Amino acid sequence: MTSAPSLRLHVPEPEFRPGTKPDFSGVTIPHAGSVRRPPVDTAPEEIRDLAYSIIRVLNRAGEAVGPWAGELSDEALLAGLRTMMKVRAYDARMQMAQRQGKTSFYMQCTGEEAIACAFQMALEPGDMNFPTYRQQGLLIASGYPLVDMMCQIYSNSRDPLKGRQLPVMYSSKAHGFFSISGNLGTQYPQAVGWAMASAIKGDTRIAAGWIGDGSTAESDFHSALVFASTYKAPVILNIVNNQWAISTFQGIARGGSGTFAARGHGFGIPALRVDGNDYPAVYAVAKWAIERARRNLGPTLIEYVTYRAAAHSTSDDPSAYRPKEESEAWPLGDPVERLKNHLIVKQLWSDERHAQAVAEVEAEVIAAQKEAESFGTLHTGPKASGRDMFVDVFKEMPPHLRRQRQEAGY
Amino acid sequence: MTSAPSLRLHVPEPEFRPGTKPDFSGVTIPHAGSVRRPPVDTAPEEIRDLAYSIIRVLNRAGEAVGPWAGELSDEALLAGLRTMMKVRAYDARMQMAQRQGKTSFYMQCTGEEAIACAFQMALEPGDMNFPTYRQQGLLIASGYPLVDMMCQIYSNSRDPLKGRQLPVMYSSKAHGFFSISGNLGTQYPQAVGWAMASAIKGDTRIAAGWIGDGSTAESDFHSALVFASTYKAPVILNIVNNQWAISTFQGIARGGSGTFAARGHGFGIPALRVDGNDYPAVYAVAKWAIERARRNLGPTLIEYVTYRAAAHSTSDDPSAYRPKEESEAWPLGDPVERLKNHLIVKQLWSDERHAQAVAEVEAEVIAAQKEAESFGTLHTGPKASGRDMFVDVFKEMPPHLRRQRQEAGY
Amino acid sequence: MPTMSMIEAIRDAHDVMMARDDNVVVFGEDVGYFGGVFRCTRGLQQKYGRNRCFDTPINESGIVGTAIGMAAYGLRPCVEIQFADYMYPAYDQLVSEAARLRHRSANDFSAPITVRMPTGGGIFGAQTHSQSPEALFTHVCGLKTVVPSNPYDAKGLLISAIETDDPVIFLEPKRLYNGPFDGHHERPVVPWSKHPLSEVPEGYYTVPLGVASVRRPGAALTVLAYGTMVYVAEAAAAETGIDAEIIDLRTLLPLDTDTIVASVEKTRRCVIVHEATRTSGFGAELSATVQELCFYHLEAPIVRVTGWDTPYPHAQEWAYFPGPQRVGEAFRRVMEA
Amino acid sequence: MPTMSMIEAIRDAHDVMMARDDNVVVFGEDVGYFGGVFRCTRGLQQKYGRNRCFDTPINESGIVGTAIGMAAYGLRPCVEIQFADYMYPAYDQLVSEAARLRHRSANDFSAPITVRMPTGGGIFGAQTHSQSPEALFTHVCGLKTVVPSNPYDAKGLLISAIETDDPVIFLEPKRLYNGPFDGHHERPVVPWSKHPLSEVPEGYYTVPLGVASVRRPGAALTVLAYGTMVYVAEAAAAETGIDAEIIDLRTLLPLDTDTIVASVEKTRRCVIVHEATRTSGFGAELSATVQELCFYHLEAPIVRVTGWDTPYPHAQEWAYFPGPQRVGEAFRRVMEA
Ligand SMILES: Cc1ncc(C[n+]2csc(CCOP(=O)(O)OP(=O)(O)O)c2C)c(N)n1
Ligand SMILES: Cc1ncc(C[n+]2csc(CCOP(=O)(O)OP(=O)(O)O)c2C)c(N)n1
Ligand SMILES: [Mg+2]
Ligand SMILES: [Mg+2]
Repeated sequence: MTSAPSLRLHVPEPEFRPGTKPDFSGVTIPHAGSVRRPPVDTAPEEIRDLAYSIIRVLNRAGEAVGPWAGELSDEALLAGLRTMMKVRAYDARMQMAQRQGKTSFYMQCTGEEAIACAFQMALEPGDMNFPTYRQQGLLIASGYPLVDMMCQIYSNSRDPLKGRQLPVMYSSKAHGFFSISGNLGTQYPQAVGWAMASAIKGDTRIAAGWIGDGSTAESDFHSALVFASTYKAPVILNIVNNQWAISTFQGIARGGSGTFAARGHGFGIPALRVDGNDYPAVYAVAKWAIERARRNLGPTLIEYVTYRAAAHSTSDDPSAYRPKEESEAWPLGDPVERLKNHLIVKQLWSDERHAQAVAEVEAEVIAAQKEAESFGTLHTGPKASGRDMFVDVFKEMPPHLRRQRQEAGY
Repeated sequence: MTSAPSLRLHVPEPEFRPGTKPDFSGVTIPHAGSVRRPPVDTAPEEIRDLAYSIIRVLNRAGEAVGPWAGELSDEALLAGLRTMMKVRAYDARMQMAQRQGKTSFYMQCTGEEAIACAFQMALEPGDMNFPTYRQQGLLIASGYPLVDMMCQIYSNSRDPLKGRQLPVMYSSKAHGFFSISGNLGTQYPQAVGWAMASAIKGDTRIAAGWIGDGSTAESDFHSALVFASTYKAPVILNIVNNQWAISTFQGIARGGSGTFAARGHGFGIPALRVDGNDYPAVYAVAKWAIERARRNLGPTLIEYVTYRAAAHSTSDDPSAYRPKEESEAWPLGDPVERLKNHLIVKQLWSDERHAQAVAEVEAEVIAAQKEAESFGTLHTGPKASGRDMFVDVFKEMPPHLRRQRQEAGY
Repeated sequence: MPTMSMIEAIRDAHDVMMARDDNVVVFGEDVGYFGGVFRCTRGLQQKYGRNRCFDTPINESGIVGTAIGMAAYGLRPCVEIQFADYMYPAYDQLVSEAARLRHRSANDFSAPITVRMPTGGGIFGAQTHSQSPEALFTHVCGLKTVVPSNPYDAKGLLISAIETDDPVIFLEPKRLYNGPFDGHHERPVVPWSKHPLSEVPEGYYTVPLGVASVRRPGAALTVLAYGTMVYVAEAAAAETGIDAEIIDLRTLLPLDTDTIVASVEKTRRCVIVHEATRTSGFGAELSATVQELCFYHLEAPIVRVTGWDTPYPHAQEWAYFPGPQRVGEAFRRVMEA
Repeated sequence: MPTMSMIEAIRDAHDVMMARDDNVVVFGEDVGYFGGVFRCTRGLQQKYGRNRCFDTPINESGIVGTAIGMAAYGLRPCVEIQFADYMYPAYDQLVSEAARLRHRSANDFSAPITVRMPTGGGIFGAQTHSQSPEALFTHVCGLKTVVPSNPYDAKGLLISAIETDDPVIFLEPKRLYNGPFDGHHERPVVPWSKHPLSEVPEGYYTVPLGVASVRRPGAALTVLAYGTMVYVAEAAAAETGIDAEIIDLRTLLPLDTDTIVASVEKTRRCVIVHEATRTSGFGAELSATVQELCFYHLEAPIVRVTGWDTPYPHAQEWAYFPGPQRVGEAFRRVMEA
């Protein structure tokens, strides 16, 4: 085979890097309303096309169209808008608090609000999310108090996690929000296990796992799909494809598969791809998948197509690896703007009421922040205690930890 | 949602267990010659059907038919038969040697001989296999001396691996056979890495990874597919689906995906499914995939449908978990018998010559065994030295190991 | 009282707990229909159904990861890793998840799982069927680590482990499954039925975690051992005639330092024995602890007898295994020091 | 001579080796275009091309697994795990594969890979950006483990690591990336440019693996430390006025026992300092070794000052970190014993 050509390594690169002008005009986005809506008990092999398209409801004119439209009442839509606005205002304040030195770290979900907010509305009480660090929308939509969230961010004397965890690593069983891990992907098989447990007990509650585009490359993604596929676990496996994993574009994790949703096909798991910036579309797809799970039809994989509009975290500066204008150029728009426009088109909303709502939401967040700060911030005021560090390592403190706590002077 | 039904766990079970009569008459096996043969540069999305069918060449009448036939010369077919016979004779002798207490452990590949033997014939010198413990056929087909293999099985004074490794965990770089690991799946990303290295260096050599049906569930299977897909590594990813993983039937690893080949679809990796007991079919499919890799078209996934006719290993007794008759009832037949019949149909072979060849091969294996045993067996005769245990932990022995070796008295 | 092998005792512990508590579920590779490659879960699927005992895909991270999810739901999974050598793919779920969950969620969630794994060598299993990774668990805060050495303890400790609200690593010395083993591989195997600790009560009883057992009282030196090495130490004591006090640690974490200190203060000499590789093995922690707590009582250096810092070899298994001769030599060395 | 931060020194070591040896390839998460979240590989892709330095999918087992395959082919991969806390998914490939390959294949194949990972706390990174898992590597025969404490050593040791024919775990104390850190978090940070060991020669030079460095000669007691703890020990010596001999181990395995023994025989007292959790930490091995080799010279119990056996907390970071006060107290305790 001396005639064989030299092999070459193929290293995918994003189309645009700093210094180039992002232009997505070549990207085809399916029209809103153009993707069919199969019955929830359709065999997975009959809906493979849904992993290669994008389910959309809101069209450019701001109308909700097609078979996935019409799932939400006017009140629900208005509530959804408000929740997204709250998430955005919360992010803005906490980002600023970090910049002011009130905490060490923060992560925004700017541009991705519709996904968590709409999904949470589709769940029932008792269902359990296994989230990543970018699903604060689940907590806010579930009514978890902003003050508690902020106290976690500040690691203060009222921090529900007692100062132990990195900011944003919330936990609230009561709100169906599993303790966030810093290790990517581990929550995915855990979600499957929780769902299996529910099935073992003959319960009706279901689980939802969350993962980022980049993290689908982690091995635990596979573990989760294998177990979910084999035991037909009542779980929704959500992939938030926000195009970036820190500085790495989604093509590095995705490789040759075209979409992340397609990963489900290797497992016979129905896979849907949805416009993640389209609140009604996210809600409708979530409902569809949740009904499948609840009817014991097994897992569903959902890829949400969105864009990480902000930096990865407060430790990151994206201008080093992607054009500043890319977010603006991104063709699926902003979820808050799009739902707002839809409501205006429906004559349920106006620019004036929106401006007023912005102010109200901000006031609410600021009030919560004041209250939270009265319990301390990372470096000032009351604090989580060093004594607490030794608690909860085990259910009961064993002798060696008691000795160490004493040695530490607590 | 109080109206939701109780969830139930779905635990797949094989159709037949001890005490039931295996009957595969309901299983549809595509006719030999019925599956199309696309050009090697076909886009993966255009050949998804090939992951759900079975490529076959030898029909019931023993003829080689269809678009995948005709790849092998008469001499190559005769050589292939002989290699498979040698593997089978070797397995039988080593199995017996274990029963005689000459070694601790052995693993046969009975019924699966065609896969490794035909695949190896499709490779070029310099290519590298990353095998599992059931690909002794690769070594034998590559001309690795039987005596060396046996010395490894016996952990004797001529054991190329110096008594360190469990029997069957061969290694021979010179024969394109990577050191076998006891840990399932680890070799799969290593194969991809080797292939990437070849691409990085502008080489022409390619790699082949091997894995069992059960082991596709391991996380490293995912790591390998992710990296292979992203960097378009020149690698063949082989899955030997012999229906069983110790006592566990393939449905537990496979879940709802229908086939193991389908796993490739989640990654945009072309996936073929082939009759693993059909020597010419295995060869043709291997050639096709190897050409793709060599032409820098990227990875290919191949599922070989076969049956583990013997026990998992000498530590296993399959009658505890599957019907004894299942192997006989298995619809794809025996690879040696099928190639033999084909050669008889082609008038290149006869029952008499076969019987003679059986005797020749057995004599060859027995002669090798005699020679190997002259260098010792596990419990008698010359042995690998205890001193050797300390060598090769590092390239050069560090002081603490020198001290330990001394303490050990070597 | 019935006598049981260690395998039977472990099977029985499962049976008792599955009968007592509907939330106990058992799974792992080959664990369901077949009952495990060492048969420790034999018959449980048949008795309790596929919902409570089932085979899993070969994915250790998935086994532990789903177990954690189930535990967070409220179940008490007891899972098997087929060999301790194959726990590495699950190590992230064990270390970063099971061990940390209660702490990081401030008791909002917890992971009361038991992870059983056959451990140790002596069966010609070579490097990937012989490892003793206990030190890789004792370094991880939040995990409890248990190593039984006999049927009675195995059943009682496993019941305690399943009932414990913390994740427990349960290491089963496979060389002890069918009989006590003193390292004399050249002699015929003695079955459990000849050993008093194979008398295992029926039904429920516990052996508490965190409590060591003095297996042989003695005055000359203290031996800290666990699992197979308890019998090796007994053989060495018998063969050297040295009056060793042999402590079977049973639980490595939390460690019963009271029993250890009392013994070393009495004997003033200490030998530590384990099968794992020496460097950074659990013997290092034992040595450091004894030195810290008993420095002024020690009359001789603490000696570690361990596996060598090499992979566990196949043919040279008995050159690797810290057998009675090596342990006996250490006894002599410590007595002469 | 140019002064460099530790980040710059590490980047420079890559650059030197990539220029000298075509077989050196560098990859990991965010390592390519962006140059790593700590910027240790900045500019290498631009200089050497995407073939030699590239971003990978987020799969640590894949990173190490492909590196092993490449090394088996003949390359010398130097890969980054973004934080040591994220090495667990790669642990199987490191332990079962990289560490064992040469031995199990009787030198037919080997895995000369370097696996870099930022380690340690002190940056409010909480439990998953602060861990020091060195003991999980030192227990694994076949791996070498290196922890540099300054720019000069970092460059010279990294070059040695890449050239070594064995797999090397290269732990980079992230708290030292931009300046020496003595644990006084309340004081302003001193940049590397003010420290003599930031004078880093241009081009190729090596610091050998397996050789410790006496960073402060002293007569009163021996301190065994590495990484960040070297500076904490220096601060403790300055603040207590105790004439400590501070040994920067630099390589944990193979360990430079000669230097350690010479010092302890001289000072007759020993304090061991590390940031990792105490139980089964590398300090246990150091303590056991010193006790074995210097028993008759020791006048006081060896003391370990370490992180507590808890996850590394966020807000209580400085209560966890073994700072100069705790280390100083240990000095006093050892002197008074
Ligand atoms: C096991 C592990 N490896 C690496 C990291 C470091 N890390 C944190 S976030 C991140 C990127 C994740 O990207 P993606 O999954 O796309 O989620 P996104 O941040 O875009 O929401 C990386 C590499 C980690 N936390 N855990
Ligand atoms: C990581 C790991 N987990 C478990 C095992 C134990 N084990 C050895 S072979 C085997 C079954 C593998 O089945 P399969 O992949 O189908 O290959 P086959 O034996 O059928 O060729 C198992 C579970 C192992 N060797 N490594
Ligand atoms: Mg992302
Ligand atoms: Mg199989």
